[in-house]
Amino acid sequence: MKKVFQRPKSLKDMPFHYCPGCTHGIAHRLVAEVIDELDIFEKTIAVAPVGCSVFCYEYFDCDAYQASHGRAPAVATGIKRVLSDRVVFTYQGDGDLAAIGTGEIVHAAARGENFTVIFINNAVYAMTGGQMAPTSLLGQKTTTTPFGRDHKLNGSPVRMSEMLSVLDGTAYAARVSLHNPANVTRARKAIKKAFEVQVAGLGFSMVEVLSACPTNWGLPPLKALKWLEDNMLVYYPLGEFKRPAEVI
Amino acid sequence: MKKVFQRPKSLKDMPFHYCPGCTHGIAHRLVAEVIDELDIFEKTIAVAPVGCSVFCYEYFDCDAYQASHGRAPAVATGIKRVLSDRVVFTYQGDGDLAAIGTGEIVHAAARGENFTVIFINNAVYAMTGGQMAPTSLLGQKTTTTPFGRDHKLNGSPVRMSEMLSVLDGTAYAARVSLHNPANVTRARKAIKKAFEVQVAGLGFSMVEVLSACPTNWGLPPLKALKWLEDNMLVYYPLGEFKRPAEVI
Amino acid sequence: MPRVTFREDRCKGCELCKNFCPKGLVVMADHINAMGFHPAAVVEIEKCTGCATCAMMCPDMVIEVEKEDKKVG
Amino acid sequence: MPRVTFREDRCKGCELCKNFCPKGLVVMADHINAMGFHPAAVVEIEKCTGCATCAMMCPDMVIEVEKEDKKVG
Amino acid sequence: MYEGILIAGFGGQGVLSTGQLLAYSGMVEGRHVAWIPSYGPEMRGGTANCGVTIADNPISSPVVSEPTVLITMNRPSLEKFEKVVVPGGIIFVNSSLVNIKAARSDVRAFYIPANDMAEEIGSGKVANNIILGALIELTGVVSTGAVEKSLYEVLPPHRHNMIPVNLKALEAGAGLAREQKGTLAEVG
Amino acid sequence: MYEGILIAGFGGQGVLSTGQLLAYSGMVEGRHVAWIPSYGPEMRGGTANCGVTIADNPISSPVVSEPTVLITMNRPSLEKFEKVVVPGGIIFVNSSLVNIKAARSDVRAFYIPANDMAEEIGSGKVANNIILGALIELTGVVSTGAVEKSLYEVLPPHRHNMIPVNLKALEAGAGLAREQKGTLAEVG
Amino acid sequence: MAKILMKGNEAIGEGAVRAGCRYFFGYPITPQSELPHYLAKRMPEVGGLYLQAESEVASINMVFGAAGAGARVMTSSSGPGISLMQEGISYLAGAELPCVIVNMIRGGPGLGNIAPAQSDYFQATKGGGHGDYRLIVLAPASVQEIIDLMQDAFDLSDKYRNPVMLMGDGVLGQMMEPVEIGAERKAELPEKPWAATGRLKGKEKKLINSLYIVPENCEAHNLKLDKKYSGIKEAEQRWEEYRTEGAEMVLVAFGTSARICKSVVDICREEGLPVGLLRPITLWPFPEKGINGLIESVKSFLTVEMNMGQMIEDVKLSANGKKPVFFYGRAGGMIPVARDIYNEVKKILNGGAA
Amino acid sequence: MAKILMKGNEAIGEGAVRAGCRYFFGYPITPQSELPHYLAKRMPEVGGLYLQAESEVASINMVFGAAGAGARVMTSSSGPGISLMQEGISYLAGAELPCVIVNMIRGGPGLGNIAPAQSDYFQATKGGGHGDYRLIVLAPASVQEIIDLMQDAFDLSDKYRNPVMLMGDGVLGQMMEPVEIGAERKAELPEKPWAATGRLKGKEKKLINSLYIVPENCEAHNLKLDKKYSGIKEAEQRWEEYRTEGAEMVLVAFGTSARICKSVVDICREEGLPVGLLRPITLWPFPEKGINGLIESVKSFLTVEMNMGQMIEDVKLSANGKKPVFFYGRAGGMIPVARDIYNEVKKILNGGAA
Ligand SMILES: Cc1ncc(C[n+]2csc(CCOP(=O)(O)OP(=O)(O)O)c2C)c(N)n1
Ligand SMILES: Cc1ncc(C[n+]2csc(CCOP(=O)(O)OP(=O)(O)O)c2C)c(N)n1
Ligand code: SF4
Ligand code: SF4
Ligand code: SF4
Ligand code: SF4
Repeated sequence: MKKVFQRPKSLKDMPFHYCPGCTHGIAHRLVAEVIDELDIFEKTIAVAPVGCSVFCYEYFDCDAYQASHGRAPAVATGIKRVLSDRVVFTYQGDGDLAAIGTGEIVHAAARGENFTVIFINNAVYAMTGGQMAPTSLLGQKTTTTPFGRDHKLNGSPVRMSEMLSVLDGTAYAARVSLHNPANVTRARKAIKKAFEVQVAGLGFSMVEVLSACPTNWGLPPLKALKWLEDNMLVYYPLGEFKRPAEVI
Repeated sequence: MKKVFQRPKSLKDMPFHYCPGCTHGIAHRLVAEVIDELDIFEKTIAVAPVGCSVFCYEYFDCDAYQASHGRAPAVATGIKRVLSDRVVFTYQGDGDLAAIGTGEIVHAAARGENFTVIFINNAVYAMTGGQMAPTSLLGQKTTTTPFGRDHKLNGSPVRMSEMLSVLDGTAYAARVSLHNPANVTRARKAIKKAFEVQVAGLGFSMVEVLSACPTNWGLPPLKALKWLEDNMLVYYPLGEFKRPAEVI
Repeated sequence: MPRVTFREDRCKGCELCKNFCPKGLVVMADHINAMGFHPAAVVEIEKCTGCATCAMMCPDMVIEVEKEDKKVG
Repeated sequence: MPRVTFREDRCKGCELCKNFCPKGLVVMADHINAMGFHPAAVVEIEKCTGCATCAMMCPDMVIEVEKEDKKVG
Repeated sequence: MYEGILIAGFGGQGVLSTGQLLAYSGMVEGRHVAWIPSYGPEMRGGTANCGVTIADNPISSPVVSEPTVLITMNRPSLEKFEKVVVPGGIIFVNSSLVNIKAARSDVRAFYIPANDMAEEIGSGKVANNIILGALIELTGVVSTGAVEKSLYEVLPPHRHNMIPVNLKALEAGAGLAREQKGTLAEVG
Repeated sequence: MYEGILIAGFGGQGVLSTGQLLAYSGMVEGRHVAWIPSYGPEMRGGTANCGVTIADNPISSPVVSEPTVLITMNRPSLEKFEKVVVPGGIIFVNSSLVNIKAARSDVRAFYIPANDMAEEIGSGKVANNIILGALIELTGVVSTGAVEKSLYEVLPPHRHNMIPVNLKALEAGAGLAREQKGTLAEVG
Repeated sequence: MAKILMKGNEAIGEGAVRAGCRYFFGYPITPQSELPHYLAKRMPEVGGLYLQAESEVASINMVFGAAGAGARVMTSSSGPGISLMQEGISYLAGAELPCVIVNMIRGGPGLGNIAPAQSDYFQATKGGGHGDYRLIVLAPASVQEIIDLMQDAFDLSDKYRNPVMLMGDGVLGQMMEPVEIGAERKAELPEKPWAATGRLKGKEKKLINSLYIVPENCEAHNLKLDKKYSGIKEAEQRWEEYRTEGAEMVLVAFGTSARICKSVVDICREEGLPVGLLRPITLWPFPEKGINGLIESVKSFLTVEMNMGQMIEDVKLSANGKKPVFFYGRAGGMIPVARDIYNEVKKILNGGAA
Repeated sequence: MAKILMKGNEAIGEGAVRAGCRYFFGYPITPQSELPHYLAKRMPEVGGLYLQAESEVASINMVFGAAGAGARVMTSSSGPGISLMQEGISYLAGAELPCVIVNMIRGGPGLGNIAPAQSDYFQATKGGGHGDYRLIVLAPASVQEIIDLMQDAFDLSDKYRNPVMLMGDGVLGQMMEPVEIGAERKAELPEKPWAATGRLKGKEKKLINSLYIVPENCEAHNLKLDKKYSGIKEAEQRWEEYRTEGAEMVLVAFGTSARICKSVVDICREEGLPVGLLRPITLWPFPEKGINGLIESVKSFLTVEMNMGQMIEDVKLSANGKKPVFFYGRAGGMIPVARDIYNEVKKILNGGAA
């Protein structure tokens, strides 16, 4: 018997603290699989954000840093500038990356910092109790938009991948989704490319991962995936927004 | 005799503290002319940044706020949300707006805050002694890039107008330049449009003004304008990047 | 015949595996595990193609899939 | 004939007006003002079209331009 | 009089609102009361619990770190909190979901198949109230009348139709407690 | 011995480097020295100035708020700083650019057409050193030898070709001072 | 009026609304989230604004703008977020803008945790931002007191044109207690002629500013602020004394730890131990007068804090060496247990001097 | 070795380079700009990195990353920028990362001005960020001392795994003084087995972290930190005493104001007035031992600060009511004048007690 599917080695064998059906878990696994596949585990360093994935430093078995909210790209910059031959990645939520950490992500991209960002867009601040994120959809009800997000009051969701692609320092930017197997497979490819871009020293790489938060969306897991598909995909087109000539 | 050119009324009659040939002065005048022309002086509120133009609150004769470095858009948000029938504008440098204030400008734009931003891009931190700004050109020598800005070390300049245009909340974004009379005229038109967008309640409006800093570029004023034309225009295309359907 | 192993104590009963199994082989057990969830399990394993779709969609890496190691051709 | 008035004490001698006057009518004075700059001034005012380009480019609003108020047509 | 009641279970089992109902009832009866939930990331997908204090004197810390009464709606809660109950305290175990017994011998444990009983009554959602009924019966910390009054305050108007079934649940729990009261001493 | 020397002029007139040369010379002679510029936004397009302290004892504040010697390279500097000179102090005025006289009568003022003299010598850039020469001659705060030595340290190697003309300027200033020394008392 | 059961965080929100606050700018953080949740619903009901900012830095600067425009405005956060606001707070104090800042303290330093703590005492009372400035700092100890102090917070803030901080922790924020909130009344808002609202009808120009580039002017501004602070120190010290009559030892504690100390005092008194409690309600100005009033009669003070010892410095400064000041603290989100404090009290009373 | 003339800000840079610092992350601000300018040139010469961050918040977090990776790293700013770093500083302290932070203080609060000041004393010594933590704070008073203390700053930082702050002001930063910097030597850098540099060769996993979600663990961490701080307090207090023999009044001042106080002491001594100076070199730990050593012999202390009175609290806490502590200060960027301090001294000596 050959194992066709097993836990990647880069993930410590312990249960996740995530909610049932939370796709943070899938995203973790994909990252770990890519690290295994590229055989870079020993030189990989993870930077955890503040958000539901704050404990990802426990799960990824590599060396890790727990960064202050939104500043993972600055922390990663510090690490990578000292240890330029290591592989560094941040794992950030949309509150972390697209709200408080806007300055840090924009300028890490602008400087072409040679690390990889896994950006989990679940359209909500999950850890703190389901508040509106910059990525929350128009009309979306959250604990701080009890009447639904309204453009007049709260503006419109930000498309980070598109925005960062404007910057010359961004080498690779793609948006993927985890709402079904085909997309999970595509997500894995994008994550792999992003790490490859880093290993090749080509600059800043980011994969935006549309992810479900059943708990804070107030939906059972399967309905959450459906909501993602029906609503998020409309506003957040999937695809590669930027890729270096060197990498296919 | 008819005055074909005189000091706009919205500018207090006092000398600027700016260096010889500094185009901050021209930008000030254009803003004041537009305020006069639209007859909005009494309800206009200026938000001054930290930068060479920190004292612009002295020059613009309207009510004014001096904001902390980079946070003028947040301050303007606070003002405008309280006084929604006033006309609020920020006047910010590229260190202020494109570096430390990245988060604030991106999210003011994303929220579609209904105020106007005059963004002076002079490719340098002028007030603090000529350090590299996020907008400094590749190869440009500054006090912190003594060997010229290098993409590998410092990344590449950010094009804020293009970047902010990606956001749905941005109603108007244009880049203009002050290096010769024809462009000054165009700059004035763009500034007027930006204020008109605000008055019409259409959302966030910004005019990026390419501006000369002879002192920190180490060039006499005329050579500075030439440098702007020969170098900045290449990297920073002029034009309107976004405008609402409602306004021509 | 492939082997699909569920680490029952880790299952959170989210039903993603069940939903995406192309053959519809995953069911949720009646009992609950220590975490209070109805864990998933495979029935009619003989129909399983070993495609590992269930495993791929499981957020909690509950599922391991093994397949006969047959050489192609 | 247009009138071009320079507020000499405010002039910083940057020469923008001089450079952009389409008629080349602006010169820098030999003397320096209280701020230590050679101020600008117009010569041959009779050639001046009152286009106000000089004023438009002056960062320090040193220049005021007046023109005969003649109706067109 | 002082009771520190800890109610613990899965998120979604209504643990927090049951605690609020109890606190409200205490207030209605003119006691000092405080309610406090566990909060923050430990909520994620895991257990939820809250502490309710009902006392004659002002309440110092509302955190119930040494409960006089523990209600466990699931097994992890029993495993986690059994040890902190004061000697002589009471533990209510939702035996529909908890298939183990309390290990301590210096407390009184009371097993109630709350989910099963609730289903019988007609709504799985009132399992907590079954236990609440038993608690009131056994401790007299509040009166049933106070709880009934409080239900009108705690439930939003569009849920007032649920009040009868809630009362039924309380009564069922009380009944069971009355029955078992005698046997309890032995369990303890 | 204590001299607090304030040198003021337009930005670009070499005011700061002249101050550094003076401080360096003091150091070469084994004195306590300190140099401090005005800094920050007031530099923008405006005046530049620096303070140099040369003393036998450790220097408390390097800020020269009450100069014993004032060098004014332009008119605004004279207007601004004349009043802070200690009674009995010396003011050097660059009369090439300053067309007014010092108003105070309790200080000694010395007028040197530094730019004109510098042009004569062959470089407008050494105007400051003309005044420096006069200052040294009048106060003896440092020796010409020390200044010469310091020039090699203060000027970057590719500027060492400028040393002769600098020395010439110092000498010219000193010469003028010697000439006028007598008349100074009257001015004071 | 009947009592209702209310959560501390919601009480902050309701208290603010009743005090006439109509603008809230903030960024989510545990353990104060119920406050934004509450106001996101409540503000629209009263024609007010709840706006979620992109960060705490943005929040505090939005507050700056709204306060300058004359609004009653507040923000709220916890430890890390409050740290990020320090520059903005210094600006607010420098520009003399009134506003209310809530800090529901959590365990630190760094990310720490979200459990209740009092380890931001220094930051709040000594000035975590740059420059010489002071916040008025209020520390309620019950949900009812939260409601009452919110009114005072806004009033003091307007009266002195100074930011006011309300400090609590997760216990106060998360707990529900009975409160009497009374009928809603129209809040009386003071005139703010200094606000910069535009020069409508040719009004005199107004400037909201903290820049004083000339040191002499900046010093004058500092002296003016200092005078204001001295006035506040004189007029606004508040504290509660609990069973201090005849006390030989006085516990000093605020907020959550003061609640626990009260029951310690009760236990002690029951046993005949002469122990009382001084509960600072204003942390700045620190109730020096309260300490001074007791200094002759008591033999020692025991400061009880949920930190490693911060307020103790103010107690010592007030006692000025006249009586020993002891410390008992728990840190990192732990809450002191009455029994442990009691044991500490006994130890000290039994002669474990200084 | 011959002396050279060097600017204070450049001396910070050169001192850092000589101490083996190879990473600088910072954001421009007056009055410390010459430091980044210097390092932008100097770092590449020694194979180091000067990187300009997009903000102070980013700088301090880059420092966090680089420090965690085992580098000797520093950042620099002034008042407003340091305020923005407070969250990051709390994280650095929480994660026990060594680094050096320079604050060239300017007039405040708010934007204030760029003139020399000492009004960030509280922020630096009491903790402007959230949670219980301490920085080691060094205050040089001359350009030579800057060079020397930079070495100590990095060494202390590594020794205790704690951020160290060097505080100066525009006078120290902008002035040039003669210094002896000696020949360049290879700096001795300590091993950092705790650094998270990747698990090359299967190394044990390392984590750089300040999160302790379980209060018990967070308390244990706080107790561990507190023990470290106590050790530092015991071992690292530093101060200079100047003419304190037989002094009846001792001035207490640091940095720029201490320079001025020295000349005040000289003037006093010349006139036969028994006045001396205690100059704290470590502001935290505050040289309590220095005060204690003098407490019996002196009659009073006069604290002289360039602020409205901050260090005076530590002087008072050290004196503990045994001797009166007076205050003289200038604020907003003003520098005290020797003559004025002298007058103050005379006034107090002539019986203007407490
Ligand atoms: C400075 C600071 N502000 C706020 C918080 C509170 N906080 C913790 S996680 C979080 C946001 C989480 O949202 P997101 O980044 O989208 O991640 P998710 O939980 O959705 O995975 C916030 C605001 C904090 N810890 N620090
Ligand atoms: C928080 C903070 N950081 C840094 C500074 C210092 N500072 C003042 S102005 C400025 C940048 C000025 O550059 P820019 O915004 O481009 O305006 P310019 O002077 O070029 O017009 C900086 C960094 C400050 N005042 N506050
Ligand atoms: S709250 Fe949302 S994001 Fe967080 S673990 Fe649960 S499902 Fe996942
Ligand atoms: S430094 Fe540059 S931007 Fe500033 S006033 Fe001078 S020329 Fe203008
Ligand atoms: S996907 Fe995983 S966690 Fe979800 S039900 Fe299936 S096995 Fe359980
Ligand atoms: S008005 Fe026109 S023509 Fe006349 S001086 Fe000015 S630029 Fe020249």
